[in-house]
Amino acid sequence: MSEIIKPENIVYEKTKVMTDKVMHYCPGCGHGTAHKMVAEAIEDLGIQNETIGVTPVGCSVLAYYYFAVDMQEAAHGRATAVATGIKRVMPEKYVFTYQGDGDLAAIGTAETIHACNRGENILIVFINNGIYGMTGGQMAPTTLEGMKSSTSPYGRDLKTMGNPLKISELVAQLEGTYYVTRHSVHTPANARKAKRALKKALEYQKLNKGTCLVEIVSNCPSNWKMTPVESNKWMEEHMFPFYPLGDIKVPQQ
Amino acid sequence: MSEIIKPENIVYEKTKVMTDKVMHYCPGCGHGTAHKMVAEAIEDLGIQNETIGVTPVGCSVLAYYYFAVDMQEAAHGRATAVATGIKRVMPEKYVFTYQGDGDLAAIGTAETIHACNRGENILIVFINNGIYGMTGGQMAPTTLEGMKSSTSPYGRDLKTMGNPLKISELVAQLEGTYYVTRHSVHTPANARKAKRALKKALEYQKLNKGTCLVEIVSNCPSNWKMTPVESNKWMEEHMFPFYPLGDIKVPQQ
Amino acid sequence: MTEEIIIAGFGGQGVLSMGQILCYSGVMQEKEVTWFPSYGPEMRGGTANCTAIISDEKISSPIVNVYDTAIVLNQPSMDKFEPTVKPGGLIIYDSNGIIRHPERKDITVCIMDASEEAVKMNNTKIMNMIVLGGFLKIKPIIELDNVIKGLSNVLPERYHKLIPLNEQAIKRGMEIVKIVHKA
Amino acid sequence: MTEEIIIAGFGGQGVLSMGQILCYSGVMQEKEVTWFPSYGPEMRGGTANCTAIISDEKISSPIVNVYDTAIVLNQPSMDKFEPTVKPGGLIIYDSNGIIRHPERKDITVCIMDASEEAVKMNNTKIMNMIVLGGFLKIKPIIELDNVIKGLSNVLPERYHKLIPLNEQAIKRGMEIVKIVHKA
Amino acid sequence: MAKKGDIIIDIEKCKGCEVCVVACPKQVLAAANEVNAKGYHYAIKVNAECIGCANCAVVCPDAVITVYREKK
Amino acid sequence: MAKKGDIIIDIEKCKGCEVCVVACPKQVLAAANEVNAKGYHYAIKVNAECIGCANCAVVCPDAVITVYREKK
Amino acid sequence: MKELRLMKGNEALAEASIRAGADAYFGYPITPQSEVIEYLMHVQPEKTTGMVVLQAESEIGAINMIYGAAGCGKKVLTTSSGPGISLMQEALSYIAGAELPCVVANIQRGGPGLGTIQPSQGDYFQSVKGGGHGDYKLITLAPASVQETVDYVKLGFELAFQYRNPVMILTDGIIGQMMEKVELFEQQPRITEQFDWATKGKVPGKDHVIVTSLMLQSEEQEKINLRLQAKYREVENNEVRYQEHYCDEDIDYLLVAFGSCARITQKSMEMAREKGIKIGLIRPQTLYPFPVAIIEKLAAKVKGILTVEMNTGQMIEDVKLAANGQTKVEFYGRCGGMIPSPDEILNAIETKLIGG
Amino acid sequence: MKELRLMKGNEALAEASIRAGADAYFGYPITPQSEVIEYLMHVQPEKTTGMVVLQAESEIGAINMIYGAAGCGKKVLTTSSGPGISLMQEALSYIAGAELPCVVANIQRGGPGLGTIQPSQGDYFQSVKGGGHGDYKLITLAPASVQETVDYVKLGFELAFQYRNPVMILTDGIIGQMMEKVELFEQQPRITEQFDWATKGKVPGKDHVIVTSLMLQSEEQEKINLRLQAKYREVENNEVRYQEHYCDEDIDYLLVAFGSCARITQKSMEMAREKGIKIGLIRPQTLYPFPVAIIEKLAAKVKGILTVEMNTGQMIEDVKLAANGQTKVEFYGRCGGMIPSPDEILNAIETKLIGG
Ligand SMILES: Cc1ncc(C[n+]2csc(CCOP(=O)(O)OP(=O)(O)O)c2C)c(N)n1
Ligand SMILES: Cc1ncc(C[n+]2csc(CCOP(=O)(O)OP(=O)(O)O)c2C)c(N)n1
Ligand code: SF4
Ligand code: SF4
Ligand code: SF4
Ligand code: SF4
Ligand code: SF4
Ligand code: SF4
Ligand SMILES: [Mg+2]
Ligand SMILES: [Mg+2]
Repeated sequence: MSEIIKPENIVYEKTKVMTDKVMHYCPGCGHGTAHKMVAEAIEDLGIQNETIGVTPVGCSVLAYYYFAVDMQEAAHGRATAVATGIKRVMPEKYVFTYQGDGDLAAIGTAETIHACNRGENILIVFINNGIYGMTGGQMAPTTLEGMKSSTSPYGRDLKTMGNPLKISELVAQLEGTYYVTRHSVHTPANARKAKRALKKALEYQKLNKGTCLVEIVSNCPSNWKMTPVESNKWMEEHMFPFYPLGDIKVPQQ
Repeated sequence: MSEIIKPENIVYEKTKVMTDKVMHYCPGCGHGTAHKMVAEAIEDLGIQNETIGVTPVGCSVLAYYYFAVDMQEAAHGRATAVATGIKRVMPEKYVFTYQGDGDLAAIGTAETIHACNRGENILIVFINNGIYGMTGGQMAPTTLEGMKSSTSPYGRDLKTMGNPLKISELVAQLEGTYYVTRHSVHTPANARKAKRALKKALEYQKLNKGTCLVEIVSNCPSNWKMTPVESNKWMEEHMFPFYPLGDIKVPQQ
Repeated sequence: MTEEIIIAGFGGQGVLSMGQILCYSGVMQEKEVTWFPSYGPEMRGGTANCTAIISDEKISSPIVNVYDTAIVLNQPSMDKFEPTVKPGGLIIYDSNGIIRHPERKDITVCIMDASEEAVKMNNTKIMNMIVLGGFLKIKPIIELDNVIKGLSNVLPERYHKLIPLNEQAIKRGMEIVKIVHKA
Repeated sequence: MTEEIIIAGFGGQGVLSMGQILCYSGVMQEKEVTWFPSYGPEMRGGTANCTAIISDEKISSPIVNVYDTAIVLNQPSMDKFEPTVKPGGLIIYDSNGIIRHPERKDITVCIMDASEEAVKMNNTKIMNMIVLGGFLKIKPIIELDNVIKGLSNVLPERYHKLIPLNEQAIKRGMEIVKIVHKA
Repeated sequence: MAKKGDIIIDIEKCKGCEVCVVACPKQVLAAANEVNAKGYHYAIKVNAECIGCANCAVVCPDAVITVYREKK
Repeated sequence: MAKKGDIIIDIEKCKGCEVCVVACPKQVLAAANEVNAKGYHYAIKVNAECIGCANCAVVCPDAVITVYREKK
Repeated sequence: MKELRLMKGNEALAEASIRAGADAYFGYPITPQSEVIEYLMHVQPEKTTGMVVLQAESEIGAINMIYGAAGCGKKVLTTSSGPGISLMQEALSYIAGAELPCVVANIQRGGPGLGTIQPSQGDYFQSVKGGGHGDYKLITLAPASVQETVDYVKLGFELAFQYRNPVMILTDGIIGQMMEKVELFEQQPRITEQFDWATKGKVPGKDHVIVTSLMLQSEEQEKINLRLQAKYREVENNEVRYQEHYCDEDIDYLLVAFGSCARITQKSMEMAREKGIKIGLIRPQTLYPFPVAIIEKLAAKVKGILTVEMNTGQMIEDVKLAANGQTKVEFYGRCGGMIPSPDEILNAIETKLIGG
Repeated sequence: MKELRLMKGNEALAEASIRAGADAYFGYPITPQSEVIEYLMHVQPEKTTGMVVLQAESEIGAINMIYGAAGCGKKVLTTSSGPGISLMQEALSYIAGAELPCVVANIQRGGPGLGTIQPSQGDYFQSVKGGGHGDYKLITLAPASVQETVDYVKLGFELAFQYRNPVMILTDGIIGQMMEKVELFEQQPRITEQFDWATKGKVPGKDHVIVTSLMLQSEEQEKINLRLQAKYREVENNEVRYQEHYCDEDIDYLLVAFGSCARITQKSMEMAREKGIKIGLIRPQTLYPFPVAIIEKLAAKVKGILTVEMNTGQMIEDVKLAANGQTKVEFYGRCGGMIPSPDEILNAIETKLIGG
């Protein structure tokens, strides 16, 4: 078979929009795959040198080491404000944020809502894993009813802890959003679809028509306390029914 | 006619749930009328001594002088967090916040969304006058397209300043809200309706079913730069079409 | 020369711009000036006031507690600022709506029927200019020419046609001001 | 007596609880103890370590840079901690997965086939107890009785039935530990 | 026949906003030419048509109107 | 007939998550019994059925798989 | 009955808050302090003492919940670390201005910015000088062990209510993360007192209660400030706490260090004394109020003072202010999450303090 | 061509930012500084210089937009007052940690809490000691006039870029609200320089740029901190600015005051000198770096120092640290929005400083 292994036969390799740095994510964590899809979308569009990314505080805080584009690290929850600052002074660049559910939908709620409401021409990549990964598995706004976390050890109790928040549906209501869609990256087909959505969203940025948000429902094997493969199954069975994949808001022609 | 003027003939007087302090509001400002409706609702329900109110930073910051119930003054935008703190340690009390549009829908967006999403059993009275009254008429999240303010002197430009935000419609989407309704207090009929809504919302608090929000679309004659009567007319003509009065979410039986 | 002036009245009576015109005029005459508005909740609807200081020297604080002159356009301001005039200082006020007139004997007291006069001149907006005229009559710290130049700085270009009317008002004010009591 | 110990390996090998058990045992023997985990992003998935200090005196810092003993359960930890053992100190390690064995001559080096032994005992979870046994053989700073008491503190009530198995593991560890080199 | 009513306005507290004026179904109210101590053209009754409907008082932001109505 | 493909796994960077294993339509992949220097049971090829579909590589979070396919 | 346990600092803090009779905890996760809320959520004090535990949407949410609940006269606390504490500065100024009692613990990590999650003492200035706006003070307690952490939760509530003032427990990732022996005090009852300054529903016949930090009239606002200052003077007179080592002996040199860093410094002191150096240590247990008098007194007799901190030099300013030029004051510190070793400090004693 | 105008401090600040070639202003209204954004929105610099002006949803939004735009190497500023500045503390620590240049103006009002909207100098500690977490410094400029406000906007940007550090213009409601004569500098071009530390799109062949304040490894984080400290020492050596009055004469007493309060104090000084009191004044124009050397020098020769502040005593600590026990240091202040009169200060000179 080694005759197949030669440069001209390569059909898939790590994108040049990612660096060679080994990612610190836990085995099987969707963050890595999501990164790849974002990076491949950037590569496909040939906009590596015109893109500025913003990383959050969350497991993906160090994503600036992995994306081979100019990157800024924002304070917890403030990525969309930081992106606003960037985009307003560099309107010709492609600007994206990459944020977790705690970052985007808890502490960063005001920044998220208002960036979307202003229709900032940025792409928000939103990784919804239903948990605070980085800090060790506390409850996130998106944690499902009954789901266990280190701060809901007996399962999320809606009465005292509130409801899982569908922030994508919420921002889709705002005039300022142009394209809001929900995907996953846990299977090849889903990952490819997610990448297409990311590409579309980046392309839309040229139109200056408003904010695009691509939610990626993802896993956190470490804090869900499952193997990666189990976690992806659990995600399909429990997360998808509540956070159904698909477009939430599409551009009106 | 003076024979009519005797105590037993009184059919309307200032409620005892308001103090005698002269209010600092500008002539014709809806804040005063809104205060009265809230206070009358409390009086009618006989819960003056079981109610704790929270005032915002905004023109109504000094409302604690006018309501004859125990009151706390919250930092700008944080009234619902303060109310959460109160209600969680005093669940048997009636707790309400009284907030302007800048307070509730700009700086306080995260606190508003999350109190509603947790379904805190509080009443939010939301005064939407489309402007930052207290600080001298700057643009609010709810300022209409094209509306002039001191920070949109040529009219709100949606492209650069974002869209007027229908925060009530937004929170109505959340599982945690139980009753969301929009009113005004600029005519006797509207004021009476608003009071009925406020009473209902306070009564619901006993059920522990979630957050109630009563929006009152109001005027700001000083910063709109109109007479009070003109401002009420302008409000009917311009605010109501965008912020239509009526129930947005009602309890499901 | 340092003149510390408080100008106080209802919002809408033009007290803030009166102070600004004085300051602009001072600048025309190469004086040092500061203007300081009262700001706060009381600004809205209720009363308004500003401090204008005009001096030959650098001005330390733009806010002072006692004044050389108080220009007073309503009763609450009278109540508040009469006690703050320095002994030997000046109070000058519009008669309209004043119930309690100044009682101090250690200051000069001037009265003007400026509101009335403004009505007669068919423009209530120039009341403040009439009062300004009265003040400049009593304390001619700035020449009329420079006041006119100052005016053209405060007024936006499109209102420059109103300058002659304002000048007229100032002159009228100089005529009608009455000294009630001399310190 | 003060014994400063670093215990390091992969997450899941039970290094944190090994340290805790040591400390609980120390408390049973009326010693001062501190336990300090490494925390940070490297906690997840990758390596884990903790510092346990057991002493007759008050303990100043729960974190130290050099150790009396390093208990090492994987290659990265070997690379990181071999150099941090004090001259004359002890390194004790599980043979599984170790490619590069300790080279220092100024410290005592002990090897254990603990993972292998655990597999033989049909419970990979007790590997850490086996290693603990080995350590206590070499440095008998705490009596076995007290370790058992300590165990019953760390283990939730419902796991107390596992104590005999753990005791067995510790004893087995005491048997299989091999001194490779003596400082 | 409409009931007979009357009102008392606390004119020193009135801010002259005229919201009551437009709210009155009987055109009972108007702004005074005079100002009160705060400089406001306070509301005054200009006729005796009051039916005690309380409309004026309900919308008065400063709660300065008390309404009376004949009971019978 | 399916194309012929092959893959190279950078086993030292592999974290042994097995996401690729379940993604492969041809059951080409499995976890090794051995661990790499990081302690992970890295992925290995267990048969020669690879068609070069890249499914495994697309879902590999750590981007450690390179895929080759015969061109014809 | 007192209980001896081996506990992590953060968990001990959480347990102490339950036992101190706290009514509520509001908080948001951040390393290295998330175990506080995790412990509370696990233990569910709501089912025993009735203490409420709520994960807020942010630190700003949490501290404003604290404001609300404290305004009801309840015993409430929150905990966080660096970035989260910075976000609380506005509300802390409000709480101080409204004179509400509460306990806040900062389990410090290295800054500035996102920094590192390793231990640090870089938030000293923020705590004792006032990171928020305006003139106010946080009573600041600096535990050096898990035991003191527990004790200071109780003490913190006592001081908070006595002075109606926010109390900061300024500790760090070392003490928060380490396990140590700790003696737990007995369960205290939750307060039932109806404070007349607290909102709890209007009392018939009395004026309604207002909790506020606003006073638009400058004259009145100044009076409030002067009242606050008078209170702070009282705190400075009555609440200074520190530990001294060998300070009543004839010492030539003095060390000053607080919190976890003081433990290490103490070891260095013993090492120096073994070498024959006559040296003592002051460990402030209250950072505000700062132990000015003792340091001033000792400054008059020693040849030099060395402050040791896990930052780039913050408490040294208070030490210098206390020493007031009577003797030289030197500094040794590590920062960014680095922890000084006893040897390093000994070396600093020998070079900077004695040799310098 | 320079232009003479009579302008409000806040409007002059706004105009100066346009002329300094700022690329963007992000802000949120708060009294007494809202005229800054109002002026900018009115003047619409976007149509002339291209400067962007955006009203953010909050101060936290604004300061993080500043972070983002500053990270692109752009000249950006925001303004606020007390409570708003407190909310910015987390991000200021981030900006300092990531070494980004920007200008922030605090038009101080009285605190603590919501306090009052009247002028104050109560945020001195917050600015110069670090209201946020971790060890960092804001270069702090204290204008005493509308003219200096304008000049310091320009200077602020220069220093911010020279040192890649946030610069705070610490002024107050007096200077923000007053009108004074001001000479405006000429319009500066907007920067076109492509800084290699700024995100602007990856340059082919070079590494991508990262703007961050995070460094999880303590060793590395410590290095960053030490680099920051080295920068601060450089700032302290090179950027101290102050004005002195009569300090080269043979004076017996020294006054120290900053900002608007220094103007009043200057008047009191003149009154005292007329009475024959030999007294001088130091007005720090930079609060950080503080003019330590000159005060230290003067402390050696005067009988006493009086600091005058519109707070309850904050800068006095820096004055004491500089004086280092060489002479007594007294304090006179007003707070809560109250402004001292020249007479009061003269009285303090006579009683506290001379009589005391
Ligand atoms: C102001 C502030 N508060 C809290 C934290 C601690 N913190 C770091 S990441 C995180 C949550 C991360 O969760 P999420 O955004 O869902 O990202 P994930 O790790 O799950 O990808 C928190 C609370 C912080 N760094 N800063
Ligand atoms: C943290 C903070 N930011 C800004 C302000 C200034 N401020 C006071 S009120 C207000 C807006 C008020 O507008 P709104 O909430 O609509 O109330 P209204 O006055 O219109 O009733 C602002 C921005 C403040 N006090 N605190
Ligand atoms: S903690 Fe969870 S989200 Fe974070 S890297 Fe690990 S698996 Fe991924
Ligand atoms: S400013 Fe506007 S909202 Fe505020 S009191 Fe006046 S009219 Fe009412
Ligand atoms: S009570 Fe009715 S009828 Fe009488 S004055 Fe008022 S609005 Fe008019
Ligand atoms: S509504 Fe009230 S305040 Fe307004 S004019 Fe009528 S009586 Fe006066
Ligand atoms: S390329 Fe396709 S067939 Fe080949 S190993 Fe990967 S998934 Fe299997
Ligand atoms: S998906 Fe990648 S990291 Fe995971 S086992 Fe397969 S090759 Fe290894
Ligand atoms: Mg998450
Ligand atoms: Mg409003």
